[in-house]
Order: sequence, then C-alpha cells, then structure tokens
Amino acid sequence: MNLNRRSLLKLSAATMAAGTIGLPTFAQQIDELVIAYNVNLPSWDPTVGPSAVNPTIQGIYQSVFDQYILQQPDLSPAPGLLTEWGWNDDRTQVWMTVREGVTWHDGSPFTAEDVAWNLARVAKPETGSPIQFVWGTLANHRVEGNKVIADVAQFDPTIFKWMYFLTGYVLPKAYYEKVGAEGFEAAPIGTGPYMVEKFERNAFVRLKANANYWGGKPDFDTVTIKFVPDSAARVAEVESGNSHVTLEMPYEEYDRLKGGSLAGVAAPISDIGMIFLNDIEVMTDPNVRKAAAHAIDKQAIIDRLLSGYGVKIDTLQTPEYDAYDASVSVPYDEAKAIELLAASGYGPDNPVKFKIQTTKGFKPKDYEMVQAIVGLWRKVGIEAEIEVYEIAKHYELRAADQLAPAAFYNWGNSVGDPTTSTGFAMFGPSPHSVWDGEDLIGMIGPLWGEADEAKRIEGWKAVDKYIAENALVIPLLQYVQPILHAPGVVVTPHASGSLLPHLMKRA
Amino acid sequence: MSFLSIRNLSVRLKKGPPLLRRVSLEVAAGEVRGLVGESGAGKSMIGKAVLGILPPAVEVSGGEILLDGVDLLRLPLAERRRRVGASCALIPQDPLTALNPSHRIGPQITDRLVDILGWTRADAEARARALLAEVQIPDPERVMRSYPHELSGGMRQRVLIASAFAAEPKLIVADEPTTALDVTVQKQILKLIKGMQERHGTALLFVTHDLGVVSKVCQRLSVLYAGMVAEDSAVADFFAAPRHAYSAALLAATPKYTDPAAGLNPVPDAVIEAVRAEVAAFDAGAARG
Amino acid sequence: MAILRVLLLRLLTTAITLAGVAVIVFFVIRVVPGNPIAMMLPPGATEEDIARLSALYGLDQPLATQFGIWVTGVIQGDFGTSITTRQPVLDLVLGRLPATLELSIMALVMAVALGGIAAITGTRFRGTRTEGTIDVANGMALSVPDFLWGLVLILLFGVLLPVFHISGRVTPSLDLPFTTEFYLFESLFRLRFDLWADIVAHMFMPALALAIPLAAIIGQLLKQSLKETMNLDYVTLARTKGYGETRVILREALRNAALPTLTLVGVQFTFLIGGTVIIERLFSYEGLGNMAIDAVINRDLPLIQGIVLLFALIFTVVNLLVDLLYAVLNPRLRHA
Amino acid sequence: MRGLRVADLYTIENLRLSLGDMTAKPLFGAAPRIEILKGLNFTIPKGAVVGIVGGSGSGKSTLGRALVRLLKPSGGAIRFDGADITHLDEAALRPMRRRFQMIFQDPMSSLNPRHRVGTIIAEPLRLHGFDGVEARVKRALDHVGLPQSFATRYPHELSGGQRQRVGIARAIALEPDFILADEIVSGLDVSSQAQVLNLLERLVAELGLTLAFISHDLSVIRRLCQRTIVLYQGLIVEDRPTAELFAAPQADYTRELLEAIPLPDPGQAWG
Repeated sequence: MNLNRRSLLKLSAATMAAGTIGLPTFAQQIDELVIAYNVNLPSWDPTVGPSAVNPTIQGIYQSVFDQYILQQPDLSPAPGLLTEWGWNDDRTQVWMTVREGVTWHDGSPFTAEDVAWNLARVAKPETGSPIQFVWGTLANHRVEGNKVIADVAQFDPTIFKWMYFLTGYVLPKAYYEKVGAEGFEAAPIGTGPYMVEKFERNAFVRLKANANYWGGKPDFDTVTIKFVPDSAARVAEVESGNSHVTLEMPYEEYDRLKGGSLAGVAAPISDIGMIFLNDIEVMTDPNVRKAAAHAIDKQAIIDRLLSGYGVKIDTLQTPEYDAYDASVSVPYDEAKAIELLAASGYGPDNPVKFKIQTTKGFKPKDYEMVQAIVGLWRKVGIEAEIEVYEIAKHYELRAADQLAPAAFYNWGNSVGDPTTSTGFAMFGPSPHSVWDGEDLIGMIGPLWGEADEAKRIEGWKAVDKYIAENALVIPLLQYVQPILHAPGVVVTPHASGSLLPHLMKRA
Repeated sequence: MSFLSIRNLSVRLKKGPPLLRRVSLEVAAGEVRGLVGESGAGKSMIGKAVLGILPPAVEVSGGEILLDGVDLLRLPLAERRRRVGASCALIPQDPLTALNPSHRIGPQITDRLVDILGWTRADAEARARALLAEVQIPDPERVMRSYPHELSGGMRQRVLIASAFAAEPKLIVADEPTTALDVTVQKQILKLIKGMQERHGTALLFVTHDLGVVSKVCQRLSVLYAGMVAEDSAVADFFAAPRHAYSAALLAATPKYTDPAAGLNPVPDAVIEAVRAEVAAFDAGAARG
Repeated sequence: MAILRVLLLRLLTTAITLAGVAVIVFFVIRVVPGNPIAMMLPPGATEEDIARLSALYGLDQPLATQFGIWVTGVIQGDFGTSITTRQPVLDLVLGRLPATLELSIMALVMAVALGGIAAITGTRFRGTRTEGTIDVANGMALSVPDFLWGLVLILLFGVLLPVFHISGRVTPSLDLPFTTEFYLFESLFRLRFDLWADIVAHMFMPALALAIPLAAIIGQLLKQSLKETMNLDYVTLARTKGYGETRVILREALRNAALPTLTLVGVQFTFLIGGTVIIERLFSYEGLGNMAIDAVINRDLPLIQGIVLLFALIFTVVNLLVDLLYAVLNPRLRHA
Repeated sequence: MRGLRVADLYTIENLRLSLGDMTAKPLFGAAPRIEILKGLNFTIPKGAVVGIVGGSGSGKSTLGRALVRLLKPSGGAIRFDGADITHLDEAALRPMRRRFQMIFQDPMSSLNPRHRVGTIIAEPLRLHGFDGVEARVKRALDHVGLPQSFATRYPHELSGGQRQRVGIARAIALEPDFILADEIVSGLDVSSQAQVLNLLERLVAELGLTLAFISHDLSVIRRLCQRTIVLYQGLIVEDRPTAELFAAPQADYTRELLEAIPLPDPGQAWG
C-alpha cells in the first residue's frame, strides 16, 4: 500500500512536470502543413463501403488517389488520368484515352490496364460498390493501346460525370491484387498528389508530397491531416497554432477569428438545404404547398441564422450547376401565401396542420431554421409540428417513402448534373424521392436516356420550372463552407466542398 | 513535587458553558488517582486536557497543567505534543475501537518508539514482545503479526495496556478502561493495570464511574460534579467517611450485591440542589472575578 | 477463501452479464431506426441496389440467423468485420482499447490524487476557511460535466496559454518505436521520456476533464469519511503518542477512511470510462469512444456490437477489481 | 413448584437456537450454523421477576429475543400463557405482540428522534387499537414518574434516565403480561440506575407485571429479582431463588462472577 501510494504520487508529480515540457511547436514559417479535418477517415478504399459515398472525406481520397477525370474548383471537368473521353456515334461504346508517364506511389507505371480493371471491378455486383448501378451500365472493358474501350449496356448520359464523382477513383491493379483488401487498407497507394506516410485511425494521416505527380509537385512537402470532429476543438486547433487550416465551424466563430491572426475563405459549395414535400395528407393540395413555399423568407433566415453565409435558391440547382436557371423564382410573398391558403379554406384562425421533420445539429442551424420557418408559416395560417429525427432515420424513412408531409434535408451534388440533384430527389420511383406525382415521372422519365446534351439540360430546366411552379419541393439555400487558415497559407476552396491540400500554397 | 499538577483548570465549550470549573489536583510520581463522577461531570475532560486531545469544540479557558514542572498550556503545539508523547500515555475506554483495524498489532505498539523516540525497529520490537509477555499474552510473536479483529476484547485491552507502557511513561491516563468488558475480564485487566503500574512505578490518572473499581485500584480520588471537584481524598478515608454530601450520596446509590438492602438510593434532591447552588455561586464568582 | 469465493461468483456473473449484453445490443441496434445500407446509398440507388448491398453484408437473413452467425463467430473469437472500416472488429477494438485504458487510468490517477489532496487538506484544516474553499471548489467541480471541463481546458491550456496539445494522442511527426498500443507505458518502459512527455502533454487535458468530476466526488466522500474517522478512538490514541495532525491523517485515518470511498470510486470509475466516449471525441483522442461514435453514426452494426461488448467487459472487470482491492485493503475480509 | 405450573406465564423446553455464520459461508449453499442456545429448560411464573445473567457471548440477549419471538428457535418449545408460540409466523404473532413487550438497552436508538414523547408512547397504542389513547399516555407517564408536560418533548431533550423511563412507559402503556428488560440500566449513572430500578420494582408490584431482567451486573439482579438464571456459553449453569444463589453459589461460573465484582469497599478481599 505504501509503495502504491508513493508511486501514485510520483506519477502525478511527473505528469505535472511533463505538462510544461511537452509544448506544442508554433511555427511561423510553415514547414509542415497541419489541417484539422472535421471527420474521421474510416477506410482507404474510395470505391466501396459507406465511406466511399461520404462527401466529407472525398478531399482526403483526392489527395491520395486520382479520379478518372479531374474536377476543377468550379466543378467543371478537366483532363486527369483520362486526357480524352467520349462515346462513339451510336452511343454503343465509350472510349477513354489514358494519360501517359504517370506512376503509382510505389514507382510502378500507371497504365490503361489499371483503368479498365477499376471500371470492371466496380461494375461487378460482388465488389459491393454502392454506385454499381452506374458502373454496371458499362461492360466488356478492354484495353487498346493507351485507350480503354467499353460497351454501353445501358446508356447513361452522366457516366463521364460519375468519373469525377463518388467512387470515381482509380486504384492500382497490380498492387491491389498483390496485397488484397486488408493490405490495401494498411498501406494504400494511388497516383495522387500526396502519398500516405502514416495513418493512425481516428487520429491523423500524415501525407508526403508526390514528387512525380503528373499535375506538378504540391507546394507543401508534408501535410498532416488531424481528425478533429468537434468544432470547438477545431477552432482551438487553429487559434492556438497547432493546426494551420480547418473548416466547418460556427459562422460566429468564423467571423470572430478571420479578422484577427487568422485568415478565412467562405465560398458556396455544392450542398443545399431543402424541404422535401411528401404527396400525402394536406400536401396533395397545391395551394398549401405553394403557400408554404411563398411564406418562407429565405434571405432573412440566411442573414439571421447563418450570418449571411448562404445563397438563396428556388430550384434544386445552384448557380454552379449545369441546369441552373436564374429566371425561375419563388419569391417571399406573405400576402400571396395567405391568399392561396384562403382559397383552400385555411387562415390564421383555421390553420392547415402537418408535421415537419428535421435533424438537429446535423447541418449548421438546421433545427433553428425549421423553427424560424414554422414561425413564418404560423403567420399565414400553417400550423406545423416539428419532429426531430436522426439522419439515419431520415434515410430509412425516405427509402420507405414514409417521410412526414414536410422534411428538412440537405442534398449534395458536387458533380453539378441535374440528374444527381433534381433527378434522384424528385423522380418518384427512386428510393430517394417521396414525391410520386405521375406528371413529374412522365416529364423526367425520357431525360435519363437523352443523348443530346443541350436538349437534356433544357429538359431538366423545364422540370425544375414545373417543380417550382407547383411547389413540389421547397429549396431553401446553398451552403457556404467556412475555412479558417493561417496567414502563411493560401487556400483555394473547391465548390465540391472538398478541402484539398494540393490546392494550398505558401503565401 | 507532583509529577502532574493541575491548577485551577477551566475548560469550556467554545462560546458555550464551562465543562471544568477551576479544577485542581495533583498526581505524585507512582501514585494512582481516581477521577469519579456521573456522566457529564467532566472527569474524562481532565485526562483529555492533559493529553491535549480535547474535542475540537472544546477549549481550555484558564489554569495550568504542570507536567514535571512545565506548564503544557504555554508550550508551542509541537513541543507539547512531543513532551506528552514521550512521558504520558492513554489507556482508552473501548478496546474494540482503539486499535487501528488496518494495521497489525506490532506496529501499533512500536510506532511511538520508532517514529517519535527514534528507537531502532529491532529494539522496539523486542520491547513490544517483552511487554506483550508481561500483559500475559500467549505467543506475543503471533499476536504482533495479527490484525485487531483477530483478537478478543480482553486481548485487545491487554495490547492497549502494553502499548501504553511501551515508552516507560511517567503518567498514564486510563479513561474508563474496563467499562466495555465483562466483569470477569474486568477483574483480570484491573489487576494487570495495577500490577504493571506498581512494577513500573507509573503514575495513573484513573477515570471511572464505578466506585467499586476505584476502591480496588486507586490511592486517592477526586469526586467530580458539574466540572467541579467535590472531594479530594485518600481512598480509604473516602469509603470510611465521605466528606462531601454529594460523594456520600454517590456512594449510597452504588449497588452492593453483598447487601441487597443497601445501595440503590438515588442521590437525594436536596443534595443535587445544594451542589447546583454551589455551581451557581461559583459561576457568579467567576463572572465577577 | 472469501476472496476466491467472490472471484468465482463474479466470474460467473460476468459471463452471464456479457451474454445478456450481447443479446440486448444485437437486437436493440437492429430495432432502432437507421441501417448501414441506408447510410451508404448514394443518390440514384434503386431498390435492387438496396437488396444487393443487404445481401452483401448478410443483412437480408432473418434476425435469428444473423444472431446465430454472430454468436458462433464471437465464441470462436471472430467478432465480424466492420462495415465502414472493412477491418476485423476484434483487431479494431483491441487496437483502440489500450488508448482508452491509458486515458482512463491516467484520469483515475489524477482524480485520486486531486480528490485525495483535497480531502486530506480539507481534513487537516477542518473548520477553517481552507476547508470552506475546498468545499466550494468541490461543488463547482461536481456541478460541471466532464465535456464542459474539456471545453474550459481547451480554452485555458489550448488557446489562452497553449501548453498542452488539443487533439490526438501523440504528435504525428514523431517516430514511434512502439510494438504495443500502450504508448504511455511502453515509452516509460523504453525510457523514451521525450515520447512519454509528448504523450502526457496530449493526454493531460482529456484526462483532467474526465478526472475533475470524479476528483470532486472522491474529495467530498473521502473528506467526510476522514473527518468521521478522525473522531475515532485509535486516531485519538495516535495523537497522544506525539504524532502531528497531518501524520495522524495519513497514517491512521486515510486507509480506513478510504475503504468506504473505494467501492463508490469503482462505480464512478465505470462512469468515467463511459465519459471517455464524449471526451475522446472532443479531444480527437484515438480511443474506443471516438470510434464508438463513428460506429453509431455510420450504423456499423458489427463494430457497435464489438465495442459495447468490450465496454461491458471493462465495466465488469473494473467492478471485480474494486471488490478484490476492497478485500485486500480490508484485513477483516481477508481473514474471514 | 410443580403444582404451580398452571400459573407459569412462560414454559421453555429444550430451547435451541442457532444462527448462520456469514463469515464462513461457502460458495453455494447455506452458511454453517452456530449454536447460540444449546437446550434451555425453565419457567417464568406469572408475576415473577426473573434475572438472566451471564457474560458476553453467554446467549442471554439471544434468549431474550427468542422469548418475545424476535428470533425463531431452531428447536424446543416456547409456551406463552399456554399457547405454543415457538413456530408461529409473523401474522399469527401480531395479535400476541402486545402481550410481551421489550425495553432496550440503548433508549436513544429505540426512540424515534423525530417524534415527541407523547407520539412515541401513543403510536403502539393506536396500532393495537386502544381507545382513549391520550389518557393512557398520561397515565403511563404518571406511572414512570415523568411530568405530563414531557409528552411534548423530543428524546434528545431528555437525560439518559428519563429516556429509559419513556421506554418503560411505552411498554407498560400497552398493559402487557410480560416485559423483557435487556440491560436497561447498564448505560446509566448509578443515581439514574437506582431510580429506574426502584421504578421497575414499584411497577411490578402495582401492575402485577411479569418481568425478565437481563443484565451482566449481579448487584442489580440481586436487588430486583426473586429468581436468577445464570447462563454460560448457551447453557443454564444455575437457576435458583436469588437469595440462595448469592448466599451459596453452586456453579463455578456463578462463583467466579460474584468474586469478580468490585465492591465499593477497599477492604474487600478481591484476589
């Protein structure tokens, strides 16, 4: 007992002493870039499992792996591992030209064989790609010189857009076949701008610049990405100088810090806030839907709740997307909302009642926004009851088409194509949609296979216009991503929301 | 000169009534003085004041406690503690609670010798063995390795006696040392204390409520009532003819199995009134003085 | 004999408890809304895709069959494969367990040290202003939950006076020669005090945040218990021997007063381990708790099962250890 | 004595009682039993005052608790006023409980500190359905020589002797046939002790009580009891009229007990 007590005392004394020794370093000149990242990286395979479709970790994947096609910060495609691509004239084949002179992180050459293998791998159902329904539309992948050819099993006009979207990554065939899935998790390699030097799950990943990167060696030789899920801790990380760059913090904190010792960028990203309307109960009444849409003062909500960091939208397209149409507008109009409700016999004394579901804390101020919307609705004669659910429950309810008449959600679409926003969100048969109106199904149906790109985009614009006029969904805003960084680093924001170290430069 | 000389000692509850009212008494070297009285008379306060273990709520408000001619109350705390620890000891009332349940017996006897008096452990342990033998504990070696709960009440009291005599103190305060024991065990323990006291020439301040016990152990006694000394006599004189009305009444109330008709006479109200008046007069005098 | 009996009984109940926990966690996490397939469905997936992925992860089987497969695996030491990390669950949880254990033990040591010092100081100066100050500090420590202490510490020692690391377990740029995941202990063992200091500088704040509420509980209980003990006869007797007050508290009272506190500390220690979940998240500490939150967010069923089972095992083992410690410290039990 | 059997309030035959030793309990199964009472035979006639004396561990308190059936005997029989109460369950005992009362050693712990004296005495009266409770409370206080104003006091406001009187008042208010007094004066000063003993003596005479008086103090027993039972390690070593027992103790243990008592007399040979 005496011994124990004494050794305990000793240990705690040593602990106190060590606290003053183990000081973090504060570098003025940034030698090693440290990024405080907002999520953990569960898996290194960007093509299978839940991580592959998690938008928040794509930035880490894109540091190590290349996508088939490069996506630029404004979301537009550019030559990447593929330098050219396209369909044959009758749309029965796709062809891709593979960049030459690229090497894997282990020094072995990257070839067209790698591309063909990857496309074939994710097309196979047993691989478990969540996007197999896209990759499966190509078949019979084959290599011809530095070209990859594949047969079109089912025409998908967006197939090349997926090549810079979720799961569109190229893994090393030979290495993967050699080390297997578990070996790859332990020591992943790609062709990307950074190589994995050290990975500590739930803690950090240390990246080393790829000197042979085909796009040029990145500015920072060493980048450490710390996983700091708590936003207060992330802010403390940059405020104390432990990290140089971080993202996703409360806008108040962003405003407080960006003027001082830290700099900040806040750019719109491809992520929107919206309210799903389910065609059940009172939502089958167009007057109720339209009134609900017109009664919301989106700009006021953005200004008051998000400190102005947000872009008001009236369709499911943001200005960066291909099918954005500035002419479609659903203005804030309280009088019109009251008028519409009156036409259906509702008013402040006889309010229409329904339930609205929302997450709380999943997106910035989500619950508060819904509270504000419910307050605005109450003024015109809509009595909405708020139910808070977890995001996992939202997915389950939405897949089962059992959402409440109104449900708040966010929708990311970093590819910018209308199919992956309006398309999947509003097409009745899709498990993601809760709007089952036949007229809309009729409008969208032909667009899936439309080969004429201009016609396709015009078609989607018409769909969005129809949706806005009939208030089949209530788009609210496009989110703005706040990034804080040390003055010694210049951060280029990517509209996809990915924080990409190789786009960061020394100031 | 007496080894212990208490002069006009007053003790009171902090911001409260007096518990001892100018108590004076002497204990000569090797002498056994009994302190008797009913509960609340203040008899055990005297011993506690001498040893410096008064409860936190109690304070000395006047007087002197001369130990070997030095007034303990004027000494710095550490010095007083050292002096008392070196020359005095306590035999406590309840053997069941007076031994630390988590220490073995041996260290509880030798601790004072080693920690305070600077003996070597070996010397201290030899001394402890000798003392345990002296208090008639069979197999002292085993007992020293035992924990208190492994010993009977009588054995524990013997351990406490051995411990009290460990440093050859000049004075031992025995605070109702046999109250918790069976009458047959009490007899053995009292004889043991008496014998040890005589052999070692230790002075004893023996606190008890039992006049029978006093008659067996003590040479002199002080009878206390309400914090005052009602009588200070030689034991033989007291039992032959108590001088004070209160002490006489106390004696009359004590039962005697040999004489069922005698004893069991409650202290008469008149005596209580008289003593109360005495206390009141004293307090009035103290207030004036 | 008494200890052996306690041990056998407890091993038996531990096994029963764990079996119960296994059953409950398996079915409960399948009843609550949200499943791993819904979590990994991208826009555009169809019903067939759901069915295909469900089949891939074996989630299309009847519950009883799934349970049977899982239990059979567990008995053979195979806890399944994590859906999100695609690693064996057992490797994952065992890999993270040392981090959490070290953090919990560090927190416990700090709590015992802080609480012990508070209790001893409060007892030594009982009735004075010092005791009042300690009581007030105790009350404050107790009324604020651990994660808020974490935030306070981050602001104090992470931002205002940046002396400790805010996140992680070790500085990423350091080369670790370790062969085990017990960094704190292994660095000591290898006499790498530089690494040890770095690890401690990382652990300090999360451990302290966990420790403060427990320290307050220990401080309060132990002080009360000490004060009662200080009135007991053997303490009084020790005073007459010439010991000073502090010595009396440490030598005579502390051990006996600690016994009643001990059992409660055991219970509280399991709460502390539970508290690591949120504290590890806050400090981005790479332990079980941090992983647990990700597992729940992603509905990684096999991983959740593994973590909950491991936590249950830790809880029962801690309680068992406390009981044994109690028996060791209390001579009465040892000899009974 | 045989002819007086009908007048016996208690008849105890071969009473045995054992308790589980929890410190030696094995992993499974019951704890081993320790035999406390090893086959006792005696009677308590109506109106008698019987002393039960013995050292610690003699089983005297266990015997007392068995008599009022707070403990269940493991063998033998206890007959109370002709009825066998040895194995009665709690429900069957409840109507009889009023008839045998117990006064405890530590009055402070047996009196609810939150209740006033009046309530403490009245509560069991109400429980047993007595009428005129208030009058009975007053009478009980009169009997034990406490002023009626004490009914409004709390136990902590009383001296030890007064508290013990409240305990007695509570017991006699129920008009019991039998009172068990377990070491009720051992915590009191000699003066209070004398008062309480005198009070008991008077009550026995006035109320015709049957009293069993457990004590380790033979001096007290001698004063109060007509008969004395000496217990030693769970067995009766002597059971005789008190005067005879003191005049010529027969058991070694009784003799040892007597010789150990320190008389307040320096001249006593006490060796």
